[in-house]
This record gives sequence, structure tokens and C-alpha cells, in this order.
Amino acid sequence: MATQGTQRITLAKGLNMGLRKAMEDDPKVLLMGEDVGKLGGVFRITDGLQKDFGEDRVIDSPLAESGIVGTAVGLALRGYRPVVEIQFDGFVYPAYDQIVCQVAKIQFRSQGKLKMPMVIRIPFGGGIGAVEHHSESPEAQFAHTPGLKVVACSNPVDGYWMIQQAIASDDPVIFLEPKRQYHADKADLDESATPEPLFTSRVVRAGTDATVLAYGPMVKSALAAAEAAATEGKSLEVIDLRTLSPLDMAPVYESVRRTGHAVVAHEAHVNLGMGAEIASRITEQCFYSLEAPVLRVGAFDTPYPPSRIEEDYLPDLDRILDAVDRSLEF
Amino acid sequence: MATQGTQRITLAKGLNMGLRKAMEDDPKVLLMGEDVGKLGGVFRITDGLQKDFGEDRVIDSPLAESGIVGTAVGLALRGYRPVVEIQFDGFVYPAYDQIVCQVAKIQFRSQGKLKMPMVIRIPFGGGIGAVEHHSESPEAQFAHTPGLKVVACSNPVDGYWMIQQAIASDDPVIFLEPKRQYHADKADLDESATPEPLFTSRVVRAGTDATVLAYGPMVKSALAAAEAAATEGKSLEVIDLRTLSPLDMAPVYESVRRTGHAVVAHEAHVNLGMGAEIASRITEQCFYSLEAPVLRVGAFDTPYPPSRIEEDYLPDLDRILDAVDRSLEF
Amino acid sequence: MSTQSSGETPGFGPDLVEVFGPSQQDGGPELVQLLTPEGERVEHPDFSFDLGDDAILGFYRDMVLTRRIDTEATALQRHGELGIWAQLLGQEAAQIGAGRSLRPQDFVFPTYREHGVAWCKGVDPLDLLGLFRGVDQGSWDPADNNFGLYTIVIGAQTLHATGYAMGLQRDGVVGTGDPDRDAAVIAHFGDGASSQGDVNESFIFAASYNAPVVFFCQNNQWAISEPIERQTRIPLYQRALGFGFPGVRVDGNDVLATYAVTQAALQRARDGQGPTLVEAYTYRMGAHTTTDDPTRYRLSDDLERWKLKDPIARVKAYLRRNGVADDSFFADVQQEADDLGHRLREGCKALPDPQPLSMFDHVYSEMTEELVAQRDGFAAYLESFEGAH
Amino acid sequence: MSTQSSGETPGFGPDLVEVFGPSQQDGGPELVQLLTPEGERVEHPDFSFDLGDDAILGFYRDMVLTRRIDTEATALQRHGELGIWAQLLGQEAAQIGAGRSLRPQDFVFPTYREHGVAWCKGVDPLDLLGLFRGVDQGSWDPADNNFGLYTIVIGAQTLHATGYAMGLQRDGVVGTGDPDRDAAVIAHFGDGASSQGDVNESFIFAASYNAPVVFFCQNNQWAISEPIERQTRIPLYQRALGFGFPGVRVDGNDVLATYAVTQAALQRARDGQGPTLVEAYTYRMGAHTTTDDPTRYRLSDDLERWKLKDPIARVKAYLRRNGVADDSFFADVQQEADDLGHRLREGCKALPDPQPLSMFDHVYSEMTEELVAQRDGFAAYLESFEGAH
Ligand SMILES: Cc1ncc(C[n+]2csc(CCOP(=O)(O)OP(=O)(O)O)c2C)c(N)n1
Ligand SMILES: Cc1ncc(C[n+]2csc(CCOP(=O)(O)OP(=O)(O)O)c2C)c(N)n1
Ligand SMILES: [Mg+2]
Ligand SMILES: [Mg+2]
Repeated sequence: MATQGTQRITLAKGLNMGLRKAMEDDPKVLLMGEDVGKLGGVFRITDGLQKDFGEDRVIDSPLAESGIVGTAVGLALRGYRPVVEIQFDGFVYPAYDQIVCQVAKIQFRSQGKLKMPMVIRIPFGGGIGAVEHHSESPEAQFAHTPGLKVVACSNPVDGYWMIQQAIASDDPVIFLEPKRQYHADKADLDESATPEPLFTSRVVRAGTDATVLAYGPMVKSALAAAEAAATEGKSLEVIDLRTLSPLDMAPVYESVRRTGHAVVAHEAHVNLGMGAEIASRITEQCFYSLEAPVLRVGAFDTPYPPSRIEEDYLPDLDRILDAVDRSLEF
Repeated sequence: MATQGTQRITLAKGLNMGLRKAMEDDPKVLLMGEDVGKLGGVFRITDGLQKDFGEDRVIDSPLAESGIVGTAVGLALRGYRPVVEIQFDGFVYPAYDQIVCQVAKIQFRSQGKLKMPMVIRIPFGGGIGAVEHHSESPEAQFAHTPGLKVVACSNPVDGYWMIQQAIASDDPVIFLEPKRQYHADKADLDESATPEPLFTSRVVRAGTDATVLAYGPMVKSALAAAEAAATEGKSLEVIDLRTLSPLDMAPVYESVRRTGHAVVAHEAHVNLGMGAEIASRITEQCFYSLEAPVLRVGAFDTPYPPSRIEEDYLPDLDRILDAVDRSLEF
Repeated sequence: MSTQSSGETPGFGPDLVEVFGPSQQDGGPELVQLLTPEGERVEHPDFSFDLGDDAILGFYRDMVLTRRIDTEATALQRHGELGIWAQLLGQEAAQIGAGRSLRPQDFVFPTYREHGVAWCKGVDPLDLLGLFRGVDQGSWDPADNNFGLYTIVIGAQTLHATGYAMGLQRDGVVGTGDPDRDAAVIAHFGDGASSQGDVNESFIFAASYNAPVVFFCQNNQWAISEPIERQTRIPLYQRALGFGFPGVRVDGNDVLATYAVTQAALQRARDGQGPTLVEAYTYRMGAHTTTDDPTRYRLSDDLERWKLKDPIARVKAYLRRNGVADDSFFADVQQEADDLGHRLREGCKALPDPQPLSMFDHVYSEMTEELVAQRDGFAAYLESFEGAH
Repeated sequence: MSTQSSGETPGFGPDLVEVFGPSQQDGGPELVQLLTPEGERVEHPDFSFDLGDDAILGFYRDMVLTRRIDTEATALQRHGELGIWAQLLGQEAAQIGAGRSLRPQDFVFPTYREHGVAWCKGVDPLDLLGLFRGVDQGSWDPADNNFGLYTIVIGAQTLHATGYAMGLQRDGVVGTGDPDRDAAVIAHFGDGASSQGDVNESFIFAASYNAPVVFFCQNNQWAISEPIERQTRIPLYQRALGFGFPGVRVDGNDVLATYAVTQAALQRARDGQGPTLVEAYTYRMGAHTTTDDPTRYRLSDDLERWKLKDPIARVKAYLRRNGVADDSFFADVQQEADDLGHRLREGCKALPDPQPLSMFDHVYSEMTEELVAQRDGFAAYLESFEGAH
């Protein structure tokens, strides 16, 4: 139930409101993408915005992702702040060249004379029963690319604030939205609150026995795992990483030094996923505090399978608990 | 000096001979790419092959990497074994979508009914004084992609054998060639020898104090580091990883369990590079043997800088030794 | 702001480019039509339908059965048996016309909507459902019927088609003059797909190598919510002119014309005369997929107008008017459709879920040690639960 | 195998498409030319050169100085002062004609070879050398002269240009009728680049939004070792027809014609009449870059034939024949070129190497903590060596 001055919103609504706010605040903010106009996007995240801000600011693009990102680069060079929607995670790859060779590098190439204030919104992750290419988790590839920043929201309130902060950032931001959560849980938004800075992680549940790191769709699973573990007398600390590049590791190190155990969970498959980097850094920084290796929980190292077995492919509460147990028993 | 039955060759020559041999052995092998025909490629790796095998088998392609890889997919579906040359590492990205969504997934999608025996050759790495996009190390992105195999050769003899083995593989192989070595050192090739299997790593120098892992261009630096360390009484074991996906970790674990110290070196920047995965796996498997965290040596997490400072950007013998020292003193 | 002023700049021709779209025109004078919406056969100077009424009876049956596959699958999705379905309602003539013009040795690269072409190529429609149900990602063997797997990434398959056609050239099965030997490739794609780099690159490669491929674009006027005007401001078939090969616009709701034009284009390809772009001018009468809501972006008027051009109705009218078919024929086809619908319904529900451990298969031609370890670990993990219950 | 048979298939037009390339033709009848290789001015029905001889004197000077920049930079590379250099030898008229038709408010998106356009836009040629020397990746500020950074990934900049042009539309500086206000964008690219998906997508976006952009393709007949025939089998300017906007082929070795055509195309754009493709038909008289060896793939005959069409020689002939310039003018320009050469030589050698620690700057608008740590660690590491020596 919303209390006074707050409203209860879904993630989809939070993002929609955040986009609207950003467009109101700055006339240079543009939305671009396939079907973002009249349709409001296939997930309705841009619902109503073309009607209110016009076709020049909410731009339905031809069906070509490289073209969308490439023209957004040009608009950014002209002083605009384009917010690009990629329709599904698996369709970002035609734009990959523009993203890693242009968007990511233009500030560096120009020694800071050019800015690239672009946000690339990507609904990501699985669990929605979709066909191939609609459930990917491409974050590691972008986090591996210097010049890009990468964030993932996990809840409606963060969605509202983080999208505005990403748009306000002068750096290009890959903005990952857990599509499975778009219309799932609601939360209370207080628009008068002051959000934390964008590039920070956050302890979302305090604990003492082990640290569970998650972002995007896995935060919910991690919290559920902590809840379940509590009934067995295990106290898990859960950190919502929120930012994947740069990583905000200080709260992570602090936590792991206390607990001695760490588990990283993500929907992306394990091999060379975010977990590899996070585990490596924790090991480098907390070597003598670790009572077990940092364990990684993710999808298996196969292509995304047919949706009827996606829940086997994706990590879940049980796989997180299993890893926590393996860590505690190591 | 070549002994009887052997010849002294460069890496460029080894690759050229290996390609020729593969084309002689199997009429279905085709070469495709920009300038691979008359010119023999900008690095002359395909020198003379169009003249001998004709324009139908050594195909100069229009200037479009997605088109090259995409048509190679079609040729593979028709029973050919295309070997694609990407002119420089930084130009593989226009083909990224075809590689990660099609080349990598077609076997899986078809439940094995379709094969995708394609080799994508990429001259990679820096140190040649080139302009932007000509010195990249994109391997982690491909190794992160299930369905692709990724290998890197480091010397002329491996070049000769590995390219043939990659072409003979029924899986798609990203074949990384350290361009800085193309015309550098020579080695003795004995064509009558039996090569080790493709997807294996190899101890290239035995040692007892610490294990240094490298691949492609860094193998030479790692060996030089071991040589230098030896003069200071430190005995480094050097492993040429050779295969990055799948990783062949057994010899690595065996070594690290003996030495207790591991350093991974690559030209790619550190964040989410191969080192992250390798360090994580070693820590998971050799936790109680490790006397220090696995240390990673790579380029800094910035875009590739202007070439006048690339030798500062890239790791070298000294940075490897520095990491070894930090590990030993941990 | 993006309006186009009229006038003429010397050397550049008229400034006002032709803006072409569903709301303005009915396909224009370029449209090749051999059977009117009223079911009357008409002549065209370049293309003619050279088969008899028997073939038309067959086309009718094909279209009715294809439509039944479509409505059945749509219903199965509504009942939760499929996760999603890409409807072809309205595009039956385009697909049957194209599909029936193929020879066995011709190879098809479809999108995700080519159910009618699959039908013509002999793919069991039940096999099409697996992908949409989420039990596989395309279960048929492309080698069985020369019908490739559905491709979801827009446009990717047009390059595969071009490469495959280059393979045909190398195999010496183009331009030999032997009708049982000469082969061609057909690449299907949509109006929206025409904007993808890959599609344009496939035009370049096909032209450069003179590859035996027919680019068959079903311009159904919409790419989800985006009208054709967003992708092109001139008739789409003219895109080919920029690449140096012929383009032609055919009435995609006219199965005779689509057959005649595609067949001629395929023959050009088989004969070694290179690529052709066929734009089948049609209309997506249903939603983009079962998750789409077209009322948000298009006028019902449009739909009503296109209903008058229904591809099946016009053939039926022709068959009736000319006494080619009687009630019993129509009843038989109806019965066959009902039987097919029943088979699909039952068959779909019986499609088994894949085994979880199957996800480790076929990532590579042989399972890597890494994957063997993951599979075995997961198997043990799953067993630990079985023990627990 | 990839030969094209002749004949005609009804409805598809002639089968034998026009194969067009450097060895066959001299640009064909479509070529807009206003100054012959012999230095004679000729008329064209659609385009005329409307500036006086003063302007031609200026063009001459521009071309001579641009060529000097080029030969000087080539020599600097030979002496190890540059890592590589992309020569423009032979393309001076194309670049000066285009560059001089730009207004200050027009924005340029160059490739890596647009040294002449940079010159016209007022970029100090010394600034161009840094990238090739490896001390920076483009040191000029695009805002200073409305001249973007060099782009090395083939074709990428054509989309940036189109987006920038969409920005001009949104800024209300298109089609207002105010000559000091209305602006356009020019996107440079090569014949090889025309095959990239990005370039074709930029045509689609520009057409769809009617963006004020001129696509200026220097068809220098070669993409490294690949002849134009590999990229297109019809004249390249006709590519635009497939996208619904005008294309025109101009003699790229004729500075008057290139000026006239580009100026008209830019004016169309500024007036809100949308995109145009200008194909400047020219020839790369040098190597692709200083690391290339064109003798491996092309005939010296070709080069000899093109030398007769030298872009500078024909203007000189015109100026001399018509008494527009005397010896002292040519001597002055020569002197100016020598001075420029000297300045470049000295300036290049004096270009400072970047500080190693500068690589951490400008990765982001503010250095992240991660990078601060890496930079500080590297600084300490470097210092440890200084201590050691
Ligand atoms: C590369 C890529 N981008 C986006 C999508 C999402 N998507 C699926 S279908 C579609 C519209 C396709 O329109 P069109 O090509 O006209 O074919 P139609 O669906 O009308 O048959 C889009 C945008 C996709 N599948 N692939
Ligand atoms: C995406 C990409 N692929 C390959 C290259 C390597 N390359 C640099 S220049 C060039 C040829 C370009 O030819 P063209 O477009 O005709 O321009 P020109 O160099 O002739 O001016 C190639 C293949 C590149 N820079 N970018
Ligand atoms: Mg469509
Ligand atoms: Mg060229």
C-alpha cells in the first residue's frame, strides 16, 4: 500500500516515469528505437511518450540496430542525449560494432573534446518463455569494453532513479533492465527522495555468514535465498551490485572480509561472466579472509536452450543455496 | 639452422603452408576475405593461394565483414569448409552478430543436424605501431560465447599445425594469430611430425617456483621473463595455453599445485579478460595450494592508446616479472 | 520536419520522391496481377500463369490448409500450448505461390513466418510448432526437404542464402541446362528486414558473384508497429535497381501471379542469370505475433480494405465462377483442414518437453570435457532433489 | 562461374547488367564534367560553375598545397617519422571541390583520407599527422571547424553523419531560407565502403527522415587490392536510386564539376530536400597507404592513363591557356608549398609523444576509481624503474 507522497509502481512504470521526467527536465533528451513510438515499445516502457513529446523526440527507427546506434552517435555529437531502446538483448549484436568501436571510444579518441552522453537500454535476461535470442544476458561483453559504463536495475524504485541518472551521465551507459521483472512486483516510489549515486552497489540485506552478490533479475532470487537460509539459521548478506562497470567493490570487500564466504550469481553463463571478474578481484583483495574460493552461480555454458527447460538452465534460489552450502562446507 | 627434413619458417609462412596443405587435402576448403586473393592478404598469409587454387576457392569478398561471415555460413551449410580472414582484430565487430548468433548457435539450434565447420582467422594484438582498431585483443568476447571454440597460436610450428587442425574441426573456430610475430622469429618445421591435439595447452618451460600462463603474443614475453628470472635464481614454469575455449586446465592445475603461485598474462586489458576466468578456475580448484592470489597481467582498462605509448599499455617481460615478484612476496 | 518539398533541382531529378504506403495506394501500376480480388483472370505483358486449373485447385487446398495451420496454432497459443505464434493470416498466396514455384533441389531460407512455404516443401506442420512451444529451436532436418531452419534475427538468413547460392555455383549446378540439376535458393524476408545491413550486404554479395538467389520480400506493410514508409520512401522492389539486378512487385495476395513471377525469377537464377528481388505486396491481416496488439498502431479501415483482397476468397471465386470446383471439393478440403487441425491440436499437446540434460548436447560436435563436467554436476544436483522428496 | 549471360527475361529487363570498372570506361556518359583533362571548359545541361577565375586560382592553390601535404607526409613516413600515411594523390580535385562547396556551418564526417577537405575547413595539416605518427587519434577539435575526427572503421561515420543531420533538423536549421543558418552534413566514404551494412543503413535512415546529408563517395576504383567491380556491377551513383534519392556521378578529377555538383547537392540538403549521393569518379594514383604495394594487383597501364587526367594539371593548363595566371603566380604557390612542406617536416618531428599516464585520461568524463588506482599503480611502477637506473 502506498503511503502519502508515494505511489506503488512496477518496474515498467518506474522506467516510464523516469524517462518522462528526464524528457521534461532536458529538451535534448530523445528516445529512439524500434516501435518505441505509437506502440510504446514491445514492453510498453515508452508508453505515451511519443504522444506527449512528439515524433521528433520519440523516434520510431527503421529496423536496423547499427543504424539506430550509429545515428544516435551523430545526434549526440550534435548535442542531443539519445536514449536508445534495443528491443531484446539478443538483437543488440548488429549494433555491437558501433557500440564498442564508436560509442565507447569517441571520448577517448577525441581526448575528451567530444562527449557521448548516450543511454542504450536493453531488456535482458530470461524466464519469460520466449523463443531464441529473447533471453540473453550480454553484460560481460559490454563491461569488458573500456569507455562504456554498464548498470543493471533490479527494482521499480531503482528503475525510476537509475534511468534518470544514466541519462544525466556524460558517459555512454548500457542500461540493463530485467525484463522478467517489468510487470512483476510493485514497490513504493517517493519522488521527493534523494537517490544514491548511480555507480554504487548496495547492501540490500545484512548478514554474517556469507556474502551473496547479484544484480538485475538475480537480486530477487538472492534475497529469496537469504530468506530461506535464515530459516535454517544461516545469515546471508546480499549485495545488489547495480553497477557492473565500473564495479563498486568497496562494500563487497568489506562484507567478504567479515563473512569469509562469497557467492556471485548471474543469469549469464559462468564462463567469462561477471562472476569471473568479481571472484578474481575478491580473491586478490581479500585473500587471507577467504575461507573458501568465491563460488560462481550462473547459467550453464551452453546457448540459451528452448524455453521449456530455461528454468533448469538459469540459476535460481536453490542453486544459490547450493553454492552457499558448498562454500560454507568447503 | 634447419636440420634434414625440416625447414626454417616464420609464423606467416607456417600459416601459409598450413592453409595450402588444408586446401590440397580437402577440395571443400575455401578461403574468403578482403584482399586475400591477388594481394595475398595485407599480411601475405594467403600469398600465392589464389594463383594456385583459383578464384572460386580463394575468394576476394566485398568490403563487408558481416557479409563475409554470413555468406561463409551459407557455404558451410552447403558442405564447404570456409576459412575467413578478418583483416584486423578491430574489424571483426561488424560480423559479431553473425558470429555469436549464427555461427556459434547453428549446431545447437539444429540439435546437431547442421554442422558449422568454419574457421575465422583474426590477426590480433598490438605492438606494431598501428593506428586505432589495428591492435585489439578481442578473445574474451568469443571465449564467452558458447558454441565457438577459440585458439591462439604463438609460434611458426604451431601455426602450421593448428590452422590445419582448426580447419579439420567440425566446430567453428576463432583462430587468433599474433600479428606481431608473423614475420619475427623463425623455427624449424618438420612436416612429418605428429602434432598434439588442437585443444590442449602445453608446458613450454618447466619450473618450480611459480607458474606463468600465456598465449599468443605473450608466450614469447613469458619465456623471456622466465629466462630473466632464472638469472635471479627463480624457476618459472611457462604454459602456452593455446586453447582459450575450451580451456585445457589440467596441466595448469597440476603446475599450480606444485608451485603455489600463478600469473596469467595477456595483451587484452585485465577487466573481464581471459585472466579473470583462469584465475577463478585456479582458485576454485587449487584453493589450498595457492600461496597468493592468482595475479593477472594485461593491458590497462582503457581503449588501445596511440601507438607511441602502446609499449606502456601492453604488458611485457617486466610487468610479468613484477607480478611474479608480487606473488612470491605475497 | 521530415516532409518533402516539391520542385526540381537540375541534375537531380524531381525533389518530391514518391511516398508509397498502404494507406495511399493499392500496389501501384507496377503490381503484377493475374487474378483480381474478384476472381477474374487478367493478362500481364510479361508474366503468365502457365499451369492448368488442377494446379489452381492444389493452390486453393494449400492455402486453406496453411490458413488452418495458422488459426490452429493461434488457438493453441491462446490455450497456453504455445508460448507465441507468428501468424501468416493474409499472406497465404505469397507463400504458396512462392513455395509451389520451387523445385525439390531449390533451397529455402525462411524467416519465422514461412509456414506456407514449409508446407509446400513438405515439412510436417507439427514440426513447426516445437519452436513456438519452446521444446526445440526448429526440429526438422533442413536436408530432408531443402528447407532451412527458421531464423529470428532479422535479415541474417539472406546472407546465408547468398552463401549457399555461391556453393551451388561451385558445385556446378547452375546454368547447366539440366532442369533436374540446376538449382536456386530463395531467401525470405520482410519489409522491415529490408533496412538491415545484412539484407543490403546480401544484395551486394549476390550481385557481385551473380549468385543464383531469389530475394523474396513479403511486404506485409508492417514491421510490428512500423509502417513501410519508415523503411523506404519508394516502392521496395526498386531497391534492387540500386544494386544492379531486377526487382519486381507482384500482388502477393494473388497466388497465380506470385507463382508466375517467382517461378520466372527462380528460373533466371537456375539459368545462371543471377539474383532477383521479388516484392510480394501483401498485408498482415493478423497481429505481428500473438503477443502483439495492432489496434494500438493501425486503423481497422485498412484491415477492412485488405479483407476484400483476401487471397483465398479470390481463388474460391475463380474456381466457383468457372465451375472448376463443386461443393464436394470445397467440403473435402474443409474436411482435410479439420483433420489437420485436429492432428495439430493433439500432436502439439503431445510434444514432449526436452530433457534438461539435453541442453548440453550439440553445443559442439563432441561434448567438451568442461561441458561433460557441468552436465554430470547438474545431473547429480538434480538427483539430490529427487532423493529429498 | 560468375560471368553474366546476356539475353532478356520478360519482366525483369535485360539480363546483362552493365559491368563498370576502371579498365573498361572513362566514367561513362553520366559523368558530369566542366573542365576537360586538357583544361578546356565545357558546358553541362544541369550543372554549371558559377564562380570566377579567382576561385579557380584558389582551387589551384588548394590542390597544390594539399598535394604537398600528401607528398610531405609520405616522405615523413619513409623517414620513420610517421607510422603510416593514407595518400590522396590523384584525389585532390574531388576533395577540394567538395571542401570548397561547404559553408562554415556545414559539418564534415571524413574517412582517414580527407586531407584536402580538412584543408578547406581550416584544420591545420600538422594536426592531421598526429594520428599517423601515433601520438594521438585525432587532435583537432571538431567544433573548431565543423570537421569531425577521422574514422577508420569503414563506413561507421556515414551513420554519424545521418544522425548529425537529424540533429540539424531538430535544431531548426534546415529549410529556413536563411543562407547563413541553413546547414547540411557531408559524409565521406570510399567505393569499398559502399558495401558495408552501415553505409546502406545510412541511406535508409537518411531517406526515411529526409535528412540533410550529402553522401560523398570518392570512387577511386580500388579498395586496397579490390577493384570496384567486386563491390558493384553498376555505376555506384545508381545505388541511390534503390533508396529513393538522387545520385549523380561527377568527374572527381575535375575540381570545377565537383564543386558545382557538391554545392548543388548541399544546397538541396540545406533547403530541406533531403539526401543526395555524389559519386566522385577518380583514381587513387598512389598506394592504398604507405604500407601497400599496388604493383601486386594492378596494371601500371591504368595508372599511366589516369595520369593524363591529373586534377592539378588540367587546372594549370586552363589557367595558363587563358592567361589567368602567370609564372609569378605559379612560383608563389610553389614557394608556399615549399614553406608548408618545411613547416610540416619540422612540426612533425617536434610533435611530442604523449605521456604514458595520459592513456588513463578521457576514458570517461571523470576518471573512475578503478582507473585512478591503475594509473597510480602504474605511476609507482614506472618510478620504481627510475629509481633502479
Ligand atoms: C535484429 C533484430 N531486431 C529486432 C527484432 C525484433 N523483431 C522481430 S520481428 C520484427 C519486425 C519484422 O518486420 P518485417 O521484416 O516486416 O517482417 P514481418 O514480421 O512483418 O513478417 C522485429 C523488429 C529481431 N527479431 N531481430
Ligand atoms: C570495417 C573495416 N574493415 C576493414 C578495414 C580495413 N581497410 C582499411 S581501408 C580499406 C579499403 C577501403 O576502400 P575504400 O572504401 O574504397 O576507400 P579508399 O581507401 O579507397 O579511400 C580496408 C579494407 C577497415 N578499416 N574497416
Ligand atoms: Mg512486415
Ligand atoms: Mg576506394
